Amino acid sequence: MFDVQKVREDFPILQQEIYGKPFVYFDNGATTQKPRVVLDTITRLYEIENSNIHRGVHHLSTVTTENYEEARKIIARYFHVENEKEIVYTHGTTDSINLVAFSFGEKFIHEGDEIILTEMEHHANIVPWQMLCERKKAHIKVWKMDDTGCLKLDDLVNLITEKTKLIGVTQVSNVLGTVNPVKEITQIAHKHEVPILIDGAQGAQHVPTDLSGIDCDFYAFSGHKIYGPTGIGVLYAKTKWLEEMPPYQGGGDMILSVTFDHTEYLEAPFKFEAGTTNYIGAIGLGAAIQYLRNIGLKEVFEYEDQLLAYATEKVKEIPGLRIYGEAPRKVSILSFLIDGINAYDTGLILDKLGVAVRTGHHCAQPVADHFGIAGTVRASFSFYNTFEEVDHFVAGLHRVVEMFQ
Amino acid sequence: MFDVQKVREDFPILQQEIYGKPFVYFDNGATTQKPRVVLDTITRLYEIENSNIHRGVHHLSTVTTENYEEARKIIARYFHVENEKEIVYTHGTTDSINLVAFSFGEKFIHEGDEIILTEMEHHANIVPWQMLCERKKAHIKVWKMDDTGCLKLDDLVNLITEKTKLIGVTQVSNVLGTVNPVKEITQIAHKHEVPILIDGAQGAQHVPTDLSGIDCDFYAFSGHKIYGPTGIGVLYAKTKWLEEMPPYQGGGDMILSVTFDHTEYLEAPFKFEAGTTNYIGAIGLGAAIQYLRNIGLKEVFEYEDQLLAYATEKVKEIPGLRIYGEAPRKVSILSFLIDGINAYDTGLILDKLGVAVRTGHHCAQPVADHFGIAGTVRASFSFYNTFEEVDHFVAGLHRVVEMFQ
Amino acid sequence: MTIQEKQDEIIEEFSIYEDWMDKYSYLIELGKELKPLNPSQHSKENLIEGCVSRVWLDAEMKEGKIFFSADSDAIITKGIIALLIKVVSGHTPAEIKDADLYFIDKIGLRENLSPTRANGLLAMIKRIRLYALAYDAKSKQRG
Amino acid sequence: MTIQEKQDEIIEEFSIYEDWMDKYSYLIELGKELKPLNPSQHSKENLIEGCVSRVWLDAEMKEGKIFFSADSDAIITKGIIALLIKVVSGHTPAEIKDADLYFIDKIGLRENLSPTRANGLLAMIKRIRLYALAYDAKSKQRG
Ligand SMILES: Cc1ncc(COP(=O)(O)O)c(C=O)c1O
Ligand SMILES: Cc1ncc(COP(=O)(O)O)c(C=O)c1O
Repeated sequence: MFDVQKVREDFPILQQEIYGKPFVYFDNGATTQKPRVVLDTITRLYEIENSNIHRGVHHLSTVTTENYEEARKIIARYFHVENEKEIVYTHGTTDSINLVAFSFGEKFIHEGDEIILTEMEHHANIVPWQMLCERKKAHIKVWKMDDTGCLKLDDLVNLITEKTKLIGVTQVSNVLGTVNPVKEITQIAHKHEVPILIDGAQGAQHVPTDLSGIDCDFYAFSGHKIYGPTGIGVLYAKTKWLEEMPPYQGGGDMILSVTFDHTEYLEAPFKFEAGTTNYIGAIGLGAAIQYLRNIGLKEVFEYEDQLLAYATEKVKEIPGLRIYGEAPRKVSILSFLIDGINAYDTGLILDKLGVAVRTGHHCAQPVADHFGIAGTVRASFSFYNTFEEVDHFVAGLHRVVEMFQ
Repeated sequence: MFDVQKVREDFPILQQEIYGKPFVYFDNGATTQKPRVVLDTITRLYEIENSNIHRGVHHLSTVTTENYEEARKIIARYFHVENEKEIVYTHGTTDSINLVAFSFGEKFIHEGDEIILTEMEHHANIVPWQMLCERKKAHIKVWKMDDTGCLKLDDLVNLITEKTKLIGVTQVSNVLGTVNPVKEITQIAHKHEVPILIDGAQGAQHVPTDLSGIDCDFYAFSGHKIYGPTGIGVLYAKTKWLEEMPPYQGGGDMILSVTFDHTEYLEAPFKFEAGTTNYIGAIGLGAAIQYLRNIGLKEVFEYEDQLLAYATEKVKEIPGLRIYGEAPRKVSILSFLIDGINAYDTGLILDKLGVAVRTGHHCAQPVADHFGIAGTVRASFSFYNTFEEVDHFVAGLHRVVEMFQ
Repeated sequence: MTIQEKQDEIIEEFSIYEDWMDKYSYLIELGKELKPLNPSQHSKENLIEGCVSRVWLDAEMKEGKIFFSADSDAIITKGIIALLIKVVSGHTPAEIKDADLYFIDKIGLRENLSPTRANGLLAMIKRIRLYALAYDAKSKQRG
Repeated sequence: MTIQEKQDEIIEEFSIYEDWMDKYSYLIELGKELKPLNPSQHSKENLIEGCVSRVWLDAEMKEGKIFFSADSDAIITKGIIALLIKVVSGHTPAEIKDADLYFIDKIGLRENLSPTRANGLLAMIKRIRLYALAYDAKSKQRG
């Protein structure tokens, strides 16, 4: 059985009051809190083992490098990736996608080519492609969603042409919570011989993700959203792409030899890890993922589903509240607006009641545009949240309604 | 008076034994150790305050954002930069230079243009320019150094042509320790209306750096080399460049509005800080720099000079030892080889004696090529090192000589 | 009343609210009462784009004094705006441009001015000062 | 002796060294004694580029057995190489390709095999296995 009270003890930040009220953290979509084991790992590294990785002849350098590579294996295993060389450390989802947009784009995208993106992408999976398209005179085609926040596979088939060079799809919408059928989408993409990039920023921590089963070409996620440190992220990419793509950044530790005339690069993943990486962050991320496995993925994900179902039921009590995102399969993200009450106002009052939510367009403006709104209030839950916290939040919403009427 | 024993208490990692020998950390050029206040800051942030920055309506988001912006001011002040909006957070020196190579390069470098780099650059200030030059069909011209590891200003004047679009110079050579006269070099560059980028990775932590006095266009450094966390770095750039340069990465938090047709960017520095930045790292870096100021920059730098002078004197006792880098102005970096003994072998034995040094080309292969060697042994000192440690290291070198003869 | 006196009055007013909720209820009242802009004033030029809430600000010069009117799509922001306008409206450019607007901090709303909030308030204060500077320069030119 | 027996012998040999320095002195001896390659063997094909030290490896097939010769520019690496060659040389491709080279770990030199060391040793072991695989395939083809 999943014991939330026990789990909460692992998260020091949750045991506090904000404005004298118990702190309720429902902004997990923006970033997650860190279990003590991650903090302890970081502290231990800095207090005992810190040393720059790779090429060191000395003891600590070897120890740190081994921890760094071990973390890569932990990450690979979590995502069912057999060859850990397909795990490239980056600084986050945004960095991962920019890497692909540049390195894949430089080599494979040409004038007149098309890239298909869904209407529910986060800006991180839009803007890099816009920048690339501008450089290369290529185009973005938008795969629209319906008003429940779902994509139709048939629509994708109709969008793919001979010029389609890449499909970008978010695994989970950060506004609507929709879980997209990435495996089926990948099959369609591959039937048309188009590679696919999946933005896993909101998926990695909430749904079981078997990358070898999905068979996608690229997968990006952020450490800080999966209970790890800031400044670290991952790009998974198939070996064939890593081999063919030119490097993204140049610098130390990614080269075999440098003269001013000619430079030879190391093999992947190192070719894409220029300079001193965030090696402490990487090892911390490994610890976070190990923690998640230890408490049990199935238990965690099921519990989060229950939280969402409960919260969804409860907020429906609020007069005039509309939920955005009604897909049959969702993760624990709940976006809504209360009739006549601005999202920012709602968020401000909830904050004063100790409840942290996010308001606005959540860096996915096309989603807001789809619904003709400026943004939403978003409560996003994690396994360390409780049903009582949901009650507290719903009571807060009642209070909001009172105050503004 | 500078009290090294007191200072050492701030660095937990130094109080340990390696292979039963007191740990002597002379690999500061690769990365520096962190004072307890930095670890405490990171722990406090994660335990009490962690929340994603910018745009949050809730309390912790505001607190974290304010800390993040406050750190920017601390950094600006350290480098005598008046407008903290000229401080862009990146992930390290390598990232900073790649940013400039891309964003400045995209706009201002064209076919046939020339970039001048010194022969003593780190790969981080070579490879990004090679990659750019390949894309743009531009060229790199090399500003050679002499055998003591010094640059001659006259040589630069002779290299500059009408096609010169940028000069890249390291503030301090990471192999030779040379402190370059960056202010004079900048004056020459500007006389010819050429912008200049200074790689401060080895300078920021060892020499007083007044960027408004130097008047350079770009300055890059890494947090982890100046007693801060990994995965954070800084690019200083003059406002005029930040305004004119296109963004480097696309994503959230750097945009004003996004539609699939058109995206508008925020102003600098945010335009260059796409996605969730390493905000914990940034605040940690602020704490590190504040720590350095608190113990006293003048004291620190003078003490490091004394360490270097002492070590230089002492290693000359070793028969057959040759020092690489004999510039009149050096920081506490000491590169050498012992006749007939391979650098790696030297490093291995020192390691077993508890002394951590680095061996190899130190990611600056052209420097090794200049001297016709494969690499050097490099001992690099920081203010928390002691004269006794230098003695221990020199005794180790004697031992090395014995073993290999 | 001077700008300072008006601020002190507001601080006095707010001192009776011990509870956040009361304070915010009052701000909501103020927000609701704020005289609406006429449609032409909801123009692009008057818009201050914040990320989470939007603010419109218009200014008019009458007999050497500036009169502001403003709006926002968020009511609490509107409440704060109402206070701001009350404080600065009807003063000369010279008075406004150098005014120290300390009351927001004193009544515990500082965080609403955090650059991080992107609610347009900070930008609005900047624009109020810009208006004052511009009118001040203009009047000096004439004079 | 089998590959296993040779390894056990080396482990036995090293067990007398308690001190790192003695162990390394012995490796240095072994390194110095390693038969030098002839100049033509110092070829680009035989070079295994490590970042901090370089290794050359050559192999020859004689009467169904592989004989290795090798060199490095770092003596301690050379000493380890001497041990490696002693263990695997003179065995059949089939024996070599599946051999578990546990002795390096057992004598406390594991860290020298860390991928992070970039001293060429790990790549050398890989290449030894590749030679064995290649010769094995060849002999099967013939047979
Ligand atoms: C002179 C110089 N430039 C650039 C770098 C690269 O720094 P980082 O690896 O932190 O990006 C280094 C670090 O080794 C350096 O010494
Ligand atoms: C779906 C999605 N993609 C990408 C991102 C960007 O992640 P990061 O800011 O960590 O780079 C986010 C985070 O907000 C997200 O929710």
